[in-house]
Amino acid sequence: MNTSVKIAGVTLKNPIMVASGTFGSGAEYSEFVDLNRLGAVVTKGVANVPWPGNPTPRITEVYGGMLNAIGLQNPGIDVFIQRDLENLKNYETKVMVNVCGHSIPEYVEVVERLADTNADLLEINISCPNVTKGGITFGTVPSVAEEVTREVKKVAKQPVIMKLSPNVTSIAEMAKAVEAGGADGVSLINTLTGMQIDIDRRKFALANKTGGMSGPAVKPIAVRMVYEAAHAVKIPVIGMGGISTGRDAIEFMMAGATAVSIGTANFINPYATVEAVEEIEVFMKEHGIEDINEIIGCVE
Amino acid sequence: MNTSVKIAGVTLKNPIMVASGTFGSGAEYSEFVDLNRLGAVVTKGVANVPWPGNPTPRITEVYGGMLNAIGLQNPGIDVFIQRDLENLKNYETKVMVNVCGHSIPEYVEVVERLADTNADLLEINISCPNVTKGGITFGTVPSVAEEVTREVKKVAKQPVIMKLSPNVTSIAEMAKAVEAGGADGVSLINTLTGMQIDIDRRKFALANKTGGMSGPAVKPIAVRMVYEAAHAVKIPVIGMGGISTGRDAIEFMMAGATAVSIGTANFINPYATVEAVEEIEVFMKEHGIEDINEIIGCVE
Amino acid sequence: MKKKQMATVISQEKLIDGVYSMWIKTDGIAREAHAGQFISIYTKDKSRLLPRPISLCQIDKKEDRLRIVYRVAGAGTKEFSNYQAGESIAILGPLGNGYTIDPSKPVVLVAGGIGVPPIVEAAKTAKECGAKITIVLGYRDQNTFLLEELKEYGKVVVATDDGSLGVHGTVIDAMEENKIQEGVIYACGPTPMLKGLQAYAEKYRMESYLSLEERMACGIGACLACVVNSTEVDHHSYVKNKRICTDGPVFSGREIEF
Amino acid sequence: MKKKQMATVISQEKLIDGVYSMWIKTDGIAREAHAGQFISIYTKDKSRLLPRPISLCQIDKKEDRLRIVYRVAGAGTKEFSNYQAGESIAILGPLGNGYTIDPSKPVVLVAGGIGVPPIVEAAKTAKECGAKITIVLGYRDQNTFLLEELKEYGKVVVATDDGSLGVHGTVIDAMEENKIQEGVIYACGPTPMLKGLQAYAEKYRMESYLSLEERMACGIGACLACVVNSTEVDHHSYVKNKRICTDGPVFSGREIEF
Ligand SMILES: Cc1cc2nc3c(=O)[nH]c(=O)nc-3n(C[C@H](O)[C@H](O)[C@H](O)COP(=O)(O)OP(=O)(O)OC[C@H]3O[C@@H](n4cnc5c(N)ncnc54)[C@H](O)[C@@H]3O)c2cc1C
Ligand SMILES: Cc1cc2nc3c(=O)[nH]c(=O)nc-3n(C[C@H](O)[C@H](O)[C@H](O)COP(=O)(O)OP(=O)(O)OC[C@H]3O[C@@H](n4cnc5c(N)ncnc54)[C@H](O)[C@@H]3O)c2cc1C
Ligand SMILES: Cc1cc2nc3c(=O)[nH]c(=O)nc-3n(C[C@H](O)[C@H](O)[C@H](O)COP(=O)(O)O)c2cc1C
Ligand SMILES: Cc1cc2nc3c(=O)[nH]c(=O)nc-3n(C[C@H](O)[C@H](O)[C@H](O)COP(=O)(O)O)c2cc1C
Ligand code: FES
Ligand code: FES
Repeated sequence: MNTSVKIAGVTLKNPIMVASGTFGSGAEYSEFVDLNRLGAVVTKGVANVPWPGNPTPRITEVYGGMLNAIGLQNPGIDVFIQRDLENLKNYETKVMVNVCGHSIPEYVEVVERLADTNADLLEINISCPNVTKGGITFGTVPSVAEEVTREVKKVAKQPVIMKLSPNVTSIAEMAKAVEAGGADGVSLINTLTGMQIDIDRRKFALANKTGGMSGPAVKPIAVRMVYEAAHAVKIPVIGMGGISTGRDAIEFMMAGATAVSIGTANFINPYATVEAVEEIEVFMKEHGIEDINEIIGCVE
Repeated sequence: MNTSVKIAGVTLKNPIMVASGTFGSGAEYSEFVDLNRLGAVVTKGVANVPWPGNPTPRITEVYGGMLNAIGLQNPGIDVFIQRDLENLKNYETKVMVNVCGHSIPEYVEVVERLADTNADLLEINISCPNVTKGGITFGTVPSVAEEVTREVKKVAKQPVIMKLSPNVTSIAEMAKAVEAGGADGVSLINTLTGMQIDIDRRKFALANKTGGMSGPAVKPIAVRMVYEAAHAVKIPVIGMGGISTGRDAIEFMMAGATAVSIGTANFINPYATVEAVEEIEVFMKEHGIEDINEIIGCVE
Repeated sequence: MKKKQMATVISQEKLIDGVYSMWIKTDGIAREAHAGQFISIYTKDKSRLLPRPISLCQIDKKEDRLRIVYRVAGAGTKEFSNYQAGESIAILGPLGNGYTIDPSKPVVLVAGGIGVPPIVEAAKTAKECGAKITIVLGYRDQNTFLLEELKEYGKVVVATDDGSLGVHGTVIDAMEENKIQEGVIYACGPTPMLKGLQAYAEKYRMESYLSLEERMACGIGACLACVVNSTEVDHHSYVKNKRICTDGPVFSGREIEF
Repeated sequence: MKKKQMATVISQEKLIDGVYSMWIKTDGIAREAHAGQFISIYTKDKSRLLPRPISLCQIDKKEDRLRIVYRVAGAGTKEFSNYQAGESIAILGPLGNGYTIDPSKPVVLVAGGIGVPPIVEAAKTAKECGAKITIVLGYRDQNTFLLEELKEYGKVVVATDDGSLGVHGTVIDAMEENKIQEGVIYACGPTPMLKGLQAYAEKYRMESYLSLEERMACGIGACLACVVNSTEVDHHSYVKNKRICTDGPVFSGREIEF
């Protein structure tokens, strides 16, 4: 039985990755799961310098999920390489580094610094606020997303996965734009922008007013977008958004994802990732699937 | 204590309406609730001629909600006026008629036919498939939405509420476009496009592949969009998307909605609307709110 | 009148693997219900919000109690199977039109698999009217349920897919073999079976009343989720789409185009 | 080691209106826990997915049992209050750093409202070390809870908002009045109280250890939801944002900028 999949030339032992920002850099969850069991560890977004993130409250709970406005707090690329990437050398799993920035030069700087590290894949988060364009995100305008991709690709030594925002009219257009920019793959979905109001106190639940929605509640939207993106581009798609179990993972793969990430579900069940790996194997046995690659995009 | 609100000159006795398509034309639910208790009844989308809708399965359940692909089955404007609008004359509640079409002339035809009826408000559903533009919806391109609005306004005798699709990059742009087209109000959100796959059968859960997501799971996205739309335009906003209770309704009003619609919650609790009316009154008493209009957009 | 109300589980019993029987005490719903109607049952697990439609297997009007028999098909019915006596559950009903038994003609009750339950109340009703009753039941194998109970109401013919009991084949095979060619068919079961019965009825010029299934949201005719293609225009949208929850679930075989 | 596991409710008791005490049997979590740590409890209602952080009020290592005392603040804690003995619940723990009691100096335990529970285990620990213990408790009114139990561990001073018991005012007022100006403060309570204690400790050059609260998702330091501004850079992001769930919940008063 083969569970390994290939993303832009990088072989993952299985399609289960973690979603950036929900798993730190793996250290905290290594107390619960054997990181060697994962297809890849995807690290929290890292910028060229430390980012302090947003004021609290940074999260709130919603029906079937949560809103977060962490604001991409991170220690910056220096500490990240020395401490977090170094620690991940102890595991036999692939590493995808999630990169954030306020401007194209910031993205480029981080990607350059990652060149000679043990990062296997780069995931470029274009849902960050774009200071040069007055705070709109890079990820909602196809031409801007294409430009980021192109500039990053110029300096990247590793395959570049562009992480798409779901807050767009056409995810297919966005996927095509980054493919045109030279992306080696796309990952989606990032969080859906949401809001919650505490009506008794007449205040926003989050200090940031809005937050990104994630968790089981967003799954149907994510599956639809993965399907649309997979049908729009030739590069591989990494699916995420509300995946809690191996069966959820298979749903995304049948929609067209080559690999998947588990995010919010880690908070609900710290063992979610390894349990998903096991559940996929059970499903394959039950359905006589020899090679997991058979099911990728099998529902047309 | 005043619970009445005004939408484009039409006074509703309270802000609780029903969401189009979830309440038929009121007849079925009148066995459960006294329609006289509602701010308005909003009827199922009606076209110039009968529409057969989509093949089954038309619905499926998702975490905290459902997907539907009814496909706007309706009896056409003739039967609708004779039977459904006629029946609503028996109640002391306002009537908002939801209108659908495949092309601008189809919308215009329905709106013209409604001119001398007891319809108090028209709600134009621009999430319908647009045959003249190859199936994309009218509601995702600002200029197209503006054009529909303008043409409908030319012939409409009643105030025109444009119902916006949430499947867009900027709901504020869409709201501004229909305001520029002359809309008297906007209502939002329509359903979010989603997909579900039955992995054991390797089939889409819906015959139509995709369906519109509704129910409590979409509420945070709807609240955010209502807030954004209310801050983008001067015309009133009718909020909906996942409202189940009076407290949910108040959350939408604090975000900027003048009135709200309850949709999927009717399927979960057929008494949801009247219970919401009561809960709003309780909240107002508890918080010493004299006039419900005080809370509209009170959280900035 | 339809209502949503809290009901109380009186008893729960496993009939065979995966099939359960539950009696519930209602607050008036049982009193107003009749054979072939259904109720919708809400789950408690809040990840699932739509209620599950389940047919009435027995109606005890006097005691205001209902019996349902159901198969564990997914998480919702799995939850139901864990309910204990005394548990409070939310139900909506009575829903649908139900069977109208014509006692002047031989009554042929046909059911397959989890379509068997509503046939019990239909048989009781037919017997009360003094009708002549034949019952044809299809099961996967010899693990039958409700079979013994149904024998009280008339002659029972059984078919099993694997031949381990009765006729080896479908209910249609059993009917052919037993030359059941007269009277009115009242049926419930999987779509292929109902389709076969529709053809069977036409062949022998019998009337047939078939109970259909479709995914439902409202259960009361408002959402248009649960339609089936009909030969004549429906009286809701005039587009040949009848609503199973209100125009049905029981339809004349002649009304339906599968 | 932190783990998620199923635990069993041993007993549930209402202390005062809206405040409950629950003993639970764990599978090793209690054995590894100490004063000031917390567990996160998952609700069963699937509309809510994140676990609720609740402090350990008592730890019985021998019997592998934990006691929590909690206020019904919303739907999650409301659900907890309905649990009966025997109920199986999912918990994550032990979480956080907890109090490190220095027995060589007078121990001043200060708590307000629903901050009182963790002080019980802290008092027990301090007493076991033979420390000199003073306990200052703030309540809204005379409807106190855990007060009698705490009297076993040392001198107790009470303040109430409405003056119905003890000093009329805050715990700070009570401390000023009782001239508690020596030793180390170990505190838990609402943010304004902790802020006041931070200033109080500075004023009298006392050390203080304050247990903070913030909304949490992971509870183990991975998501960065639960930060508090710190005077020095934190060792995660080097941005003066310490994580309450792992760097805390107990911080030296000097570490924190409210
Ligand atoms: C009028 C009517 C009467 C019914 N009577 C009975 C009965 O007496 N006993 C019984 O065991 N079952 C009956 N059913 C079927 C029953 O409603 C479904 O098995 C149940 O809803 C499944 O819920 P679940 O949460 O367990 O499974 P889910 O996880 O929701 O679904 C499991 C499987 O069941 C199918 N399913 C889901 N909803 C429906 C639905 N509304 N109708 C048909 N299939 C569905 C799905 O396609 C899926 O493959 C009836 C259905 C209808 C429409
Ligand atoms: C480390 C820690 C230890 C705690 N120990 C205790 C304890 O021993 N006893 C006790 O009664 N409570 C304790 N709390 C607070 C408790 O976690 C919240 O009251 C609980 O999560 C509310 O859940 P709910 O579903 O009932 O309410 P919700 O409906 O989720 O919220 C109700 C109110 O509680 C607030 N709230 C929600 N989550 C948190 C949170 N994580 N922290 C603080 N406030 C929150 C919200 O702002 C809201 O106003 C502790 C919190 C933390 C962070
Ligand atoms: C607390 C939190 C922090 C996140 N941080 C990041 C981040 O740093 N970079 C990024 O690209 N996505 C980030 N995300 C988005 C997730 O990686 C993922 O795309 C999203 O949560 C949907 O998946 P899920 O529903 O499985 O959580 C974050 C999500 C959460 C909940
Ligand atoms: C079964 C169903 C049918 C619907 N039909 C229509 C329709 O005909 N016209 C329309 O504008 N919106 C239609 N909607 C969208 C609702 O009016 C509403 O915008 C949406 O469901 C969000 O609200 P909710 O979460 O409260 O259901 C339909 C929704 C559902 C669930
Ligand atoms: S289920 Fe809504 S019309 Fe039948
Ligand atoms: S709750 Fe996740 S870091 Fe503290």
